[in-house]
Amino acid sequence: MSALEITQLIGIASLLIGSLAVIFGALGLLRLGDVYQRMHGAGIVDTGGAGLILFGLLMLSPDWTVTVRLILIGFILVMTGPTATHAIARAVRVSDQEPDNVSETKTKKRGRG
Amino acid sequence: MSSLAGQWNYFLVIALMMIGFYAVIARGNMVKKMVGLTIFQTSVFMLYISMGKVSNGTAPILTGDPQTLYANPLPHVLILTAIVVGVATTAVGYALIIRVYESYGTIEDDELIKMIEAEDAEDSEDMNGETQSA
Amino acid sequence: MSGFLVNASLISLLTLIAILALRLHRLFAVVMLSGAFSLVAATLFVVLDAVDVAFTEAAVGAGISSILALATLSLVPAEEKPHSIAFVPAFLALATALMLAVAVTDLPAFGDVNAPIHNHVAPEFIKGSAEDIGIPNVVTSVLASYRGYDTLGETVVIFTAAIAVLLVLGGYTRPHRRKIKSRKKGEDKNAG
Amino acid sequence: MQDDPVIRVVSKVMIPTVMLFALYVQFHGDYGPGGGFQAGVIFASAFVLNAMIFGLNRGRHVWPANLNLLAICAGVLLYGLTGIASLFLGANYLDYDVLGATAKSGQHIGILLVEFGVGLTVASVMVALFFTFAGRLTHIRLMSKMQAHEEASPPASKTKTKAKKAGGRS
Repeated sequence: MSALEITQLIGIASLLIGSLAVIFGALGLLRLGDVYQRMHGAGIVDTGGAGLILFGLLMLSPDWTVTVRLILIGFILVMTGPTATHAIARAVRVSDQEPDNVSETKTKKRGRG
Repeated sequence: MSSLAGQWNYFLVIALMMIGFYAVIARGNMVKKMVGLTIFQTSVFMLYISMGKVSNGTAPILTGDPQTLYANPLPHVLILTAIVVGVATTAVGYALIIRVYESYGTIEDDELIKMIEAEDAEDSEDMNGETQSA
Repeated sequence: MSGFLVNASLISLLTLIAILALRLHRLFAVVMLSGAFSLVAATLFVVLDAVDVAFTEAAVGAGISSILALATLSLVPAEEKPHSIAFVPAFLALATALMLAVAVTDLPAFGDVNAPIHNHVAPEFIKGSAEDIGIPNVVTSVLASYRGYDTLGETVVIFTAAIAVLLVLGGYTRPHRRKIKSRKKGEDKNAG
Repeated sequence: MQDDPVIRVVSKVMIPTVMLFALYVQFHGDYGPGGGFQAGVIFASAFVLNAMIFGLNRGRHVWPANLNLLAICAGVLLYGLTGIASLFLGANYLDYDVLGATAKSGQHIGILLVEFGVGLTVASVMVALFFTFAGRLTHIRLMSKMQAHEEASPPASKTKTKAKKAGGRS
C-alpha cells in the first residue's frame, strides 16, 4: 500500500468518525437535560466533529492552496467554538439559571450511605 | 408523468413556501409574522435558484475549459441583491413593530384591532357629544 | 439520484425547522430557528451551484438578520399568545399550494440544459465575461456591469430602508442632547 | 461582557481577522465568490461584535454616527458618480469601457469602484441599523428626561439636571 493510499484511508476514516461525532453531539443536544448538560453535546460537535472532518479534508486535499485554507478555517474554528460555548455558559450563569440538581442529590445519597 | 418526476424540487419548495405563507396570514404575533415572511422569502429565493441549476454543471466561475457547463448566473445576481434588500426591509418591519408596541403595549393582532376599534368608538362619541352641545 | 437525495433531505430539514418555528411560542427560540433556517438554506444554495448566494445568505440571514430580530425582542414581549390552528388560512394556504403545483408542472424539468432560461441571455453573459470584461466570476460581472442599473436601484433601496429605520426609531445621531445643552445655555442667559 | 477575559482576548484576535476577511471578500470578488454585498455585511459584523462585547458607547466611539451617515451617502454617491464619469467621457451611463485605457481595464476599474460603493453602503447601513435598534432604550430614556426637563419650571429643572449630570459623571 503506497503512502498516498494510506493518507486517503486515514482521511476517509476521520471523515466518518467526525460525522458520527456530529450525530452523537446532536443527539446529546436533543436528549440531555438542562443547558449545562446540553453544552457538552454542543462541545462534541464543535471540537470532535468539526475538527475530525477538517483533519480528514486536510488528508484528502489535492492542492496546497486548499490546505492553507483548511488550516485557516481550523484556526478560526479553534478560536470561536470554545469561546461561543463559554459565552453561552456565562449568559446562562448571569441569567441565574441554576443547574438541575442531579449531582447534588447523588452526593447526598452517597453521604447517607 | 415524466415531467412530474423532473420537477420534484419545485414541489418541495412550494411546500416550504406555504408554511411561511400560513405563518404570515394565520399568526397574530407580529414578530412571528416577520419570521414567517423570512421563510416565505427564502423559499422564493430557492425557487429562483432551482431554475438556474444545470445538471452536471458547476458554479458560474469560469474555469477556462470550454466544455464546462455553468449554472445560470442571472437568477444568482437577482437573488444576491434581493437577500440584502430583504434584510434591510425586514429591519423597517421590526422598527415599525417596536413603535407599535411602544404606543399600544401589545404586538398581537387581535388585541390591537380591539384597541383601535375602542379608540374609534370613543372618538365618534366625542364627535357626537360636540355636535349635540353645539 | 444522489442530487435528489441531498436536495430532498435538505429541504425536508428546512420544512422541519419551519414547522417547529411555527409551533413554538417562545419568540427567542423562533428567532434562533430562523437563523438555523437561513444556514441550512445556504447549504442548499451551495448544492444548487449558487456559491455567491449561499455566501450572502449565510452572512446576512444567519448573522445580521438574527441580531436585528434579537435586538427587537429585547424591546417587545418575547412570548406569543397561544393560538389554535386557524382553518381558513390553512385552507387558503393549501389552495394556493395546489394552484402553484399545477402551475409548476408547466415549467421545464429541474436541471434541464435546454430550458429557455439557459438559452436566452445567460450564454452571452458567460461568453462576454471572459472576452469583454475579463473577470472569471460571472456573477460579479453581471452584477456590477451588465445589470449595473439593477444593482444601483438595489443599493438605493438599502439606503432608503436605512433612512426609514433611522426616522422611525431615531436617536442614532442624538441631536437632542445638543438641543438640551443649547436650551440650558438660553435659560442661563435668561436667568442672568 | 467586557469583564470576561476569555471573550475579550478572543475578540481582540477575531475582530481584525473578520475585517481582513471582509477586505479579502471585497477585492477577491472578481475571481471567487464574494463582492460588495457580502463584504459589507461581514465588515459590519466586526463592528457589531465590538459593540456587543465592549458596550454600545465604546462601539459608537469607534465608528461615530455622523461619519457613518456620511459613509452611507458616500457609497451610493460613489456608485452614481461612476456612472456620471462614464457619461462625461462620452459613453452611456454606467458603461465602464471608457474609464480605462482599454475596454477591459475600464471594466475592471468600473467594477472595482461600483463594488466598493456597494460595500461601503451595505457596511454602514448594517452598522447604523444595529446601533439604532440597540440604542432604542437609551434614546427613550433621554427623550423622557428631556420631557421632564421641559415640563418642570425652568429654575427648578436647571438645578435638577445639573445634579443628575454630576451624579452620572461621577
